[in-house]
Amino acid sequence: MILVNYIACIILIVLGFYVILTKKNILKIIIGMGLIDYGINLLIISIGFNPGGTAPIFTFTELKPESFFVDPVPQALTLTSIVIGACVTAMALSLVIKIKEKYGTLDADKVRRLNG
Amino acid sequence: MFKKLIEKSFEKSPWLFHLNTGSCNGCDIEIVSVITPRYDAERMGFKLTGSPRHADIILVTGPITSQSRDRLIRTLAQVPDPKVVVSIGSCPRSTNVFNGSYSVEGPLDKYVPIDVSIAGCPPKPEAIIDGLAKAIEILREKRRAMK
Amino acid sequence: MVVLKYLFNVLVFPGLLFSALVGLLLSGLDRKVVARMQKRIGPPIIQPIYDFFKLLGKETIVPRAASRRTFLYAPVIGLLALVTVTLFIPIYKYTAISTVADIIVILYLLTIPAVALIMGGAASGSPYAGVGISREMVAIISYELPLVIVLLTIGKHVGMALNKGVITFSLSQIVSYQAEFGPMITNWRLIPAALALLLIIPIKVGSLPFDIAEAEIEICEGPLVEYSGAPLAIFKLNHAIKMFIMTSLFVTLFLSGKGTGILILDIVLQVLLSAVIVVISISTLKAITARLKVEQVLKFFWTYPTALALISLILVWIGR
Amino acid sequence: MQHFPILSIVTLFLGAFLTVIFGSKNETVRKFIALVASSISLILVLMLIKPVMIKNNVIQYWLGNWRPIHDWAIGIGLEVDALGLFFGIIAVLTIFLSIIFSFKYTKKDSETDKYYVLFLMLSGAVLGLVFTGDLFNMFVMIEIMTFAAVGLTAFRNYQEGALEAAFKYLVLGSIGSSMVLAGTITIYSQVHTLNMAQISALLFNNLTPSALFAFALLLAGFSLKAFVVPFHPAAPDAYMSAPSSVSMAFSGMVNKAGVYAIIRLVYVLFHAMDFKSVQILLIIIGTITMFIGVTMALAQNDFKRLLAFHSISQIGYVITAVGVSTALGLTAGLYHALNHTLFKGLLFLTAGAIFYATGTTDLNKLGGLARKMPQTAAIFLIGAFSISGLPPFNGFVSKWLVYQATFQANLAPVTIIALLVSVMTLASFIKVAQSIFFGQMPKEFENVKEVPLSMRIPMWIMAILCVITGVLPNIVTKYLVSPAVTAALNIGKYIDLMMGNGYSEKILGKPIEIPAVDFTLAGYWDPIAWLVLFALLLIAVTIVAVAGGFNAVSLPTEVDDPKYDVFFSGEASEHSHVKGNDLFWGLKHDLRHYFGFMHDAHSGIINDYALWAIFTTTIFIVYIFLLVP
Repeated sequence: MILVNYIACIILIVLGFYVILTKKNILKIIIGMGLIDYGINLLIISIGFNPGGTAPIFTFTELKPESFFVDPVPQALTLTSIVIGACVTAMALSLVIKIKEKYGTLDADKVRRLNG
Repeated sequence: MFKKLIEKSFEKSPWLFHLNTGSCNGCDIEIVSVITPRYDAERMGFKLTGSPRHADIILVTGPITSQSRDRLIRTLAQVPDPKVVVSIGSCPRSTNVFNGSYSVEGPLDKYVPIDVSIAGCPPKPEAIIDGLAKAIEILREKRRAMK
Repeated sequence: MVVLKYLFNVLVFPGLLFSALVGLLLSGLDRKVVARMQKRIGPPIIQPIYDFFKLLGKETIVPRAASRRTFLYAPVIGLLALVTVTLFIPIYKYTAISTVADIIVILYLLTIPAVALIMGGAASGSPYAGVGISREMVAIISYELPLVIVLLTIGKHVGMALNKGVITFSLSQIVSYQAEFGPMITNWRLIPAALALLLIIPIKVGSLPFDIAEAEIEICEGPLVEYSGAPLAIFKLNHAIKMFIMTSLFVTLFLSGKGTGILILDIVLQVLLSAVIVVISISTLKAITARLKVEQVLKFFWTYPTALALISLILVWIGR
Repeated sequence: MQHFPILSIVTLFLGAFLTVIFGSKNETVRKFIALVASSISLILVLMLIKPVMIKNNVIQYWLGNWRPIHDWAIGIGLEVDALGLFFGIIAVLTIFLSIIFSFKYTKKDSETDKYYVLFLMLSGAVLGLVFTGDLFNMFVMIEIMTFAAVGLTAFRNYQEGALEAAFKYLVLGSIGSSMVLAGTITIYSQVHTLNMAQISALLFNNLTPSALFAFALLLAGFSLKAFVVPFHPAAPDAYMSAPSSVSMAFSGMVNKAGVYAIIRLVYVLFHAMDFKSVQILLIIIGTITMFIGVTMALAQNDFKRLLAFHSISQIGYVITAVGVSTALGLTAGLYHALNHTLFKGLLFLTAGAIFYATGTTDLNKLGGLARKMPQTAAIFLIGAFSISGLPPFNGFVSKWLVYQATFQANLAPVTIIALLVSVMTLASFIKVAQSIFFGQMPKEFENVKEVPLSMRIPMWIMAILCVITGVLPNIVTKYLVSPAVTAALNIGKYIDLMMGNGYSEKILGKPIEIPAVDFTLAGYWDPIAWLVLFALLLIAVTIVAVAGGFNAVSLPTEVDDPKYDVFFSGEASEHSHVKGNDLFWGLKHDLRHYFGFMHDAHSGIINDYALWAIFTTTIFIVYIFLLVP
């Protein structure tokens, strides 16, 4: 069952790379970056999965020896990763607005004054 | 401490700079022939240099045409002391056959005092070498006067 | 006491006085041999000494567009580096200063005079000097590749023999190797390297076929166009000392050996052999060929001498 | 002493937040906060030298006091060993000098409080990355670093191409960070811990395929942060459009952080240096980076873009030296990293000074500034001579160690390419010297003045440091470089701290001893004798000058006398300055196909750059899967 998650992650990441490589519109490139981030977040979550475990939220009274949890560490990592993904997208969008203002186009082939 | 040696070396290694002010190239070929194996001025230390800054003796050929007049003055000013001006051929002496032409600005001594003037149109290489020998004497005098 | 020895070394024996004198004599010999090849009598052997002192007596003009300090100090820095290099080159068994790593130090110290010439030319602010600089730099890039390969080959060859395969960079070890096994030139593997070095000497010294930087007629002596008087004299002296250094380096790398044991005879032998190398590599090439174009120099040096040097590197590598 | 690492990081971040609160209104408060924050962290890190470098124990600090429970690390730990501290010192030094330089440098810019916030965030992130002992914490610090760097690149958005450079940096940076994240997570799935010491202990010679996959991803991600060649196109754009004090920090800290991460990954985490194939991989990458970096630099027309390509090629030197995994190789690599920060920072500051004084860094517009800005010209010459490795300066020693290391490891072609690259570096800096400082001055720069003192102080400090590290190689190596090399090569102490004493003894065996870099090894006759020699010769030449009847040097008088004009074969000397792309015609003509291809390869399109990045990552993965086990 967990295998489905891994396959979904791989598809998301490969799709993200495909979008970054081929799409000429820089907005779509940002979406591609977002796709890669979500793929990896899904990967992090599915790594920490113990079959049959419950959510790792408990108070000290409920902590019994036989209670069996999903690994909490990757979930903490995912939180940071989602936050970082959101900020990267926000920054990228602000840059795209300024690029549209200055270059007048969103086509990656035209936004190439620095080359050589 | 090298004073005597420096003075002697002025006599032994005069460097030439050839300045063509519109000559018919008769004298220029003669100057070059002075450095060929037959007359070999290099055995006395003569050497043609590329820049006036390196030169001691300036060989001026040709009647001073209007185009080359201020270039002549500027280049002569850029030669470091002690320097000797040698005019080759009769054009710099008296603008030769080109006298009275609209574009000729008269003999060389209107612009700069000539130290040695070698006559002939063109002068024979032996005459040029003899003139250069006298130029070396003047160069040595100027060097002694300069110190 | 040690300072006195250094003082003597720096100022007199392998340093300033000796190398300047021998360098000037060698360039005088070079001009004489070229003249003789052109059936001319040619200037006396001590002509460069006269040139040097005459230039000392001339007035030094600093052009308005020049940045003064660099313009005046550039020749002196070049001279300093050159004299330092002379201390490292062993004359048969005697070396003023021998460290573990002579070859690469020499390689780098020999770039300083070229950089000093470039800095001097740049500081003079003349467009001729600008073009001269760009040609000088192209020349440096072109001869650095084969020179490095030759030096590494010799280091590897001696290293394999003496200290168990690890490369040696020290010239004194190379001389002691040749004292044991005879001059390096006799070893067939290293003959291509010797040929390559023979081709590199003229461009390193800046003599005719490759003197694209100081072309008298095309760009009026390149970087030296604005120099006159004492700085020009020091640059001409650098030129002469470089000729002595390169030839004596060739002699040390390929022709040295046990030597006669007495220092004076060793020195005479070294100078004579250097004179022979000057005649072979610099004078004949100067008398036969005309000046190359700029891109031909790079194309020439990155093909023939590099190929020769690589051949001997590969031979040495698979040699043992 | 236990708390110094975390304090130095926190002061920088605190400085950033305080600037936002107090600094937005007036200038002096903002500068004061920035200065205080950077000097505190400087002092704290320098005080760490004695315990870590000399007595070489490793400082450990658990954030939030989450101590490991029955020796399984759960909290985030900072582990400062000699290697981390070495790069920490480099970073802190660059931060301090860059902030002093930026006081006057950003006077003409608006919104400078945003500048100081971003810069302090960048410096805090780099310090955090260098001191952290936790892999995921390293990812977060890399992310903050990239974030601040993108913000700073786009700081002067009116400049040509700044926004475009920032966007490309962001896209490539986020691809790199995702790879690092994926790598971290794959390791976590393998060993279920994030503490680097524990990972290296558990991963010791049981490298499963997923660990190898993680190794490839991490290597690709970190080399993207270090701007190694296949990943490098974002760097020149970013360095060019960022303000010079920031691009000095970029080339001093940011790509050094990437190099630190690679060294930590390859030497400490995966002990990958025992595999010959990983060494060859690093050496190949390093050599390609070296060569392409310098050949691209030769063809540039902008001073800062030229410097950016040089940073890439010098990082190639460092990576090649690190790839030669002998003790001498690593010493050469680390020493060159230190020297690179010094002379590259110096050169970027001179670029900033020129931009401040003339408003442009285009090689085809400048000329003859040495007379108007003598100190900047002198500083530039020191930087140029040290980067091209001329003896008395620091470039010579470290490049010389690189040649010796590579050639003793039987890598003759690498040494030959390295020496050729060194000559080409000299060529490009001669080109810059001729087109900016010497030659004739265009009319519009008549009233150019020297930069103010507060900009010249950091430049002079760096120039003096350049000379010191060049003339005293044995002291620098004994106190700074050798402890870092010991920390990288024998990592027993780093693991013991976490896994209890004696643990590493069982698995790693005896530590490797490090050769002391003395003078003969550093290719030097001892430097004091150099100075004596140069002094003697100077005296000798002056004696000859005075006694030899030299006549006085005739200097140009004010009157318009043609005697002092430049010789134009008689013409009146009009302005004709040989500059920028007029130079090296011969070289460019011979290699025109290569230069043409390189120019088109850097097409400026973000998709191509991303294609290179992903393509090289796949090559890394395939290479490591095929060759390493």
